[in-house]
Amino acid sequence: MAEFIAYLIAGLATGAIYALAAIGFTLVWQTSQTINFAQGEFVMLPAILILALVKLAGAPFWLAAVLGVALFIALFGWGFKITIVDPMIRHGVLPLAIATMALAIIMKEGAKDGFSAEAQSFPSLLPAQTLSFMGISISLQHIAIIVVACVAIGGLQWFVTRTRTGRQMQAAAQNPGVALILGIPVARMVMLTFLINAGLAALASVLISPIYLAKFSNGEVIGLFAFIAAIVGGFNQVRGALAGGLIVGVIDSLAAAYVSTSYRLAVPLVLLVIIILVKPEGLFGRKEERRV
Amino acid sequence: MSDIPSFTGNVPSPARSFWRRTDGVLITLLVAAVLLWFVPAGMGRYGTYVLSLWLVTAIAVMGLNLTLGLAGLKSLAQAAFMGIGAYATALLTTKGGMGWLPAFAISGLLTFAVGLVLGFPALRVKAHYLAFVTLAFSTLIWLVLRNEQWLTGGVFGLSNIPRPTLFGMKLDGHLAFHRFVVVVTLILALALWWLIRSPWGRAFLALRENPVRAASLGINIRNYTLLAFAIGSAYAGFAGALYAPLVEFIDPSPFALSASFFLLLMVVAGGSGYQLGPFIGALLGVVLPEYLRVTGGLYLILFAAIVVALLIACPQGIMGLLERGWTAIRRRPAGRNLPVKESAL
Amino acid sequence: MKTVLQVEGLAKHFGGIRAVEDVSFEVHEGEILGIIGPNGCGKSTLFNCILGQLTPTSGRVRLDGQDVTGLTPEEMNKRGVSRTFQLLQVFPELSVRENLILAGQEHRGTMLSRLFGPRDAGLTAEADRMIGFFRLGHLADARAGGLSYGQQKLLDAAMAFMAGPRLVLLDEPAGGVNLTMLGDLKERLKVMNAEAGSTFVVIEHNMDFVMSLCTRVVVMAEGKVLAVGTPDEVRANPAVIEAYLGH
Amino acid sequence: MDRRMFVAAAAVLCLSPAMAQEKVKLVNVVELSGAGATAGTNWKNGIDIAVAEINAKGGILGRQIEIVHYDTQTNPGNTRAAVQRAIDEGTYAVLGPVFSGPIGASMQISQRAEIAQIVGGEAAGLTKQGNPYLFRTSLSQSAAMPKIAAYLQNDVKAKTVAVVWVNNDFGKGGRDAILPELEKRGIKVVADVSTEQGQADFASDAIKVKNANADAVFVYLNEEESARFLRAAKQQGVDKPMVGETTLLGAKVIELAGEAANGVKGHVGLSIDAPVPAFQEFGKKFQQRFNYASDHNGLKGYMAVYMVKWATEKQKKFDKKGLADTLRGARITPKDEPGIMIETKIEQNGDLDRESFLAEVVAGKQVIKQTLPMINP
Repeated sequence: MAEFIAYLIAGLATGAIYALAAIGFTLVWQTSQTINFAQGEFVMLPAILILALVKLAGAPFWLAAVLGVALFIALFGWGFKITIVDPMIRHGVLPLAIATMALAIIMKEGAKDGFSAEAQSFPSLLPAQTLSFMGISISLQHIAIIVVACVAIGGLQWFVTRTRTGRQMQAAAQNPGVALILGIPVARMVMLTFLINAGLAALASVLISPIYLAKFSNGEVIGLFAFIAAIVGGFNQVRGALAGGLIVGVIDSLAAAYVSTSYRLAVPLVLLVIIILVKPEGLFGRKEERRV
Repeated sequence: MSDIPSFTGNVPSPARSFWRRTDGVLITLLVAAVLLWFVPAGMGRYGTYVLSLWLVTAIAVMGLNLTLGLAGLKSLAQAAFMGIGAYATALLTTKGGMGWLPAFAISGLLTFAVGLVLGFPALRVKAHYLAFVTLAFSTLIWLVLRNEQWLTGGVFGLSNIPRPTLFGMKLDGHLAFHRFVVVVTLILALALWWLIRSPWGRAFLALRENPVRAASLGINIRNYTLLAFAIGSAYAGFAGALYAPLVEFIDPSPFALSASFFLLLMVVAGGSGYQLGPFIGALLGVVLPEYLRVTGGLYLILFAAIVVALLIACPQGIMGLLERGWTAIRRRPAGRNLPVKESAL
Repeated sequence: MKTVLQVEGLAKHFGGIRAVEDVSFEVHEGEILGIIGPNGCGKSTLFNCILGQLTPTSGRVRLDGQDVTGLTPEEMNKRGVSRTFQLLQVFPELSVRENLILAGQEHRGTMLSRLFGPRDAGLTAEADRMIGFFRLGHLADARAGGLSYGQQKLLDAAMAFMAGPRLVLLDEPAGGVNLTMLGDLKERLKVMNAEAGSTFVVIEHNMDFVMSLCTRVVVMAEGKVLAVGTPDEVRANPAVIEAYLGH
Repeated sequence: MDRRMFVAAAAVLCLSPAMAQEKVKLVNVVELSGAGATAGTNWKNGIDIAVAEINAKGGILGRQIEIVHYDTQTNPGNTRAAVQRAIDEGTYAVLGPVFSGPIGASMQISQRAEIAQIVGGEAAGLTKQGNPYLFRTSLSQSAAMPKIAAYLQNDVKAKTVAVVWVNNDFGKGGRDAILPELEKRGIKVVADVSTEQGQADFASDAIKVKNANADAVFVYLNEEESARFLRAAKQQGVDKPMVGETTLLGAKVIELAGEAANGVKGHVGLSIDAPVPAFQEFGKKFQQRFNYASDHNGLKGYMAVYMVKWATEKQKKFDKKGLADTLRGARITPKDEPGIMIETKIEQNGDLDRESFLAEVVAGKQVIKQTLPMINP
């Protein structure tokens, strides 16, 4: 039992990170039909930017963190939207999805050639301490990740459902045509989701890099899992992506424990296929009425 | 209303036959094959090898161009199918002691069959979900190739894959093997050319453009969807069956998910839906990196940036760009037999 | 008179919305049946249920007395029922002739003969006859997407006839077509009806078009059948006047 | 038409030999992107340092070295293309690659061309194929693993061991090499944990290892993954001795794992921390030039160039086949060639034999506890 709880908490911590990435993923999908194959790289890059500011510009860490995150949101929230999404969206979803694949390559190789091919340690705000009770060791960092991610997601959920701007954003996502008629600034709302996406990615990056180390190739796994989490949870719901992230994280952790470490990756993928075949709208997603 | 012709009456005016029309694609394929037969004569092993690798990759891209570009099915497993073909051929010709030709045929049949099975989700789920299913499939295949060492050699791969001997000819040398690749590529390209111009090709296109309307015209969506997917996969299998003896060594890495992404980039960069697009796409994906190899790691960024720029400027890829240019020169309407749809995933 | 199509108590609900409710009518061989009704009264949903694009919530559809409820669109088409859609549904990248060949090819030969046989599935002459009949002769090799709206509408209708169907369901064939073109279309439909003996069901908004083309009319309102009869009978029906013509 | 012109043009340009009369061309074919990018970049940087040094001192037999790096994307097909290209362009010897898969795909080509290929691979199988033109730059796993097994038995006194390995050719090769050695010594493997290359999250693996409750943990991962694993193990409260190879005890791991690296012990082949002044000096040069600490691949790349230099000066001419012949069975001492750094014996099959070390990490520093002699001195 103690063992199981240890796996569970480790899984929830990684799952929280996947959830942060998955939520941004579903947000931009909803508002602009962008399947962002560079989502993992979005989580990888902020930490690299911060370290680059520390190492190359000699900025103190806190300043670098603020600047790095701001720079990232500007470049990959606003910049991504206007330079890649806007010119391509009229060509349809596929060219855009492929452009994000290319973008992933550019980000990854850019981080490697522009900064370092080596993993870098990333300062943690919390000590790497372990709480121990009833024979279970719980990492403080893991708990912190779960708490921060849940607070951030809860805040987002509150923003979307309880504030005027949030509801406008939802309307813009669900039916841009009608939203426009109702006088909602749809373009601004869509941009807002891109900024939120970049913000969540930066948060995930700062949370996870102390444990994962900052490295150009970190995005591959995170991207894949964010993808699975978004589909498993449901493509059109914030809480779906949260649940999907946590479920996938826990399942991955338990798969490593009780299935086979060399086939560990297969378990979430099989889950993905089953969900798609049985409940394609995701565990928590809304069913979309079939149109003729 | 005397000017209304009778419906049942005969209306003469037999149209020009389809057969009489000159066909640019066919001519280009034949001329290119002849050139490629002779070009490498003075090129040395490396140049010849790159040309062969280009053609082999182009075969896999051709298959994906059929599934994606023509029938509109999004597959992220083309490299995995190539892996199945490559491993099947490698195992059959080394451990199985089989000749290359039967191994090639089996590789194609095997990938065709797997493609049929994997195509079923495509019927059940909405369009972009097929991409996710194939993404999962691709990674699962990679895991099997990596983990089942008793069969696939695992991370150490399979080495000493023999080059074929056909009709008593040993195709061991780089030039002989290259010419062999040229011939196989030509045969496969011609088969696809025929397929695309047959009623099947028209049905595939209808499937992509407007499946609802296609169904109302009696087009069997299920059969054509499965066939498009399976034939596309079989082409990946054929490519794999050539890749194994070309490199003489295989391990799981060239068949990973990122390689499937890369093949997809090539389809789009070359011009999705154009018959000659795959050759251009593979040229960009295989030959251009060789050319830029001196830039160290930077060429990947260059390649990706070219693709993004191309997609922004002309989502129909290089072929679309060429066609645009051609139209501008000739001032005649564009739109040949294999146009591109700008539609949702 | 022989009954070709029989619709019995057909209903289609979307969640709580009852788009079509208990609709019954018959289509007789050789007639042109019009279905009219205000926007959103469930006409297109009815078509989609008959032709298998949607599965009806309840009720039956019979073709020549055989139950065909829930068959797929392509199975219906194979049984000689073809249709047009409310919105344009030609294949813009194919030429006019290719569009027509596509519309007929699945009714000729086998899968294998469609792969290894002639490219036009032996349909070029047939397609050209159709092109001539709809007076699109000068456009045979043009891209369908480049045609004017009215011309595309004609092509759309022509495609429905390519397979030599016995029953054709036309969803608003006159929508957005200019007057000259409209006259053309009407005359051609009448000729086809008279010479080839095809049976038509036409959904239309344009009252004049329906009243002058159809032999019988079904009036729908709010998902239900309000009245059935000849154009004159329907015109005189007070319920119809109240619900539809009155506006 | 455009397409063919382009191919022809590309081909011609690619093939025009670099006819620099004075220079000797060396091509390095290595993983600069893809899964092997980190190892490959270290290897490349090590080579760059060696070439710069040699050129600054007048080159080899008076000829400057012209070094060219080709990326393989860690893909066997591309590696093969790059090696073929290197040979077509008249390279004097082929340096790299580092990963065993790409080596396996390309070694027949240099064999066919009778050109020496000096690689960074450690997998045991490479030198068992009877290729006389293949040379290693480090001990093979079949040489290193018996030393570790003996260490586990005699010094750590472990009866049970948990094995954590990375599922690539390096890790799998190491695992396959140590399991029989452990069995031979009566040590039981109670957990056999495979991890992914580039894996970031090691929490569940650490929990698994902890629950196995073995006397010791044998960790065979690449440097970064080692650091991540050590951190995760510390978080999960794993308190058993961690034993490993060069990739567990290196400066890079210590830097990344911080406190979690303390107490780690094992066998070290090439390490910038080893008590060999030349190694340490190389470490300083590397740090100075590239601003980070080299791993063992940096040392391997550096030595590869010096192996070429030594053999060329020995045969006193630039003969490609002769280079391989000279290297085969040679014994190179730092006295003859300071760049080789440590006495190195090259076996007939291309394997190396060298001294190596047993070390431990104490307070963030690698401390050498014992020097192990060559296997067949």
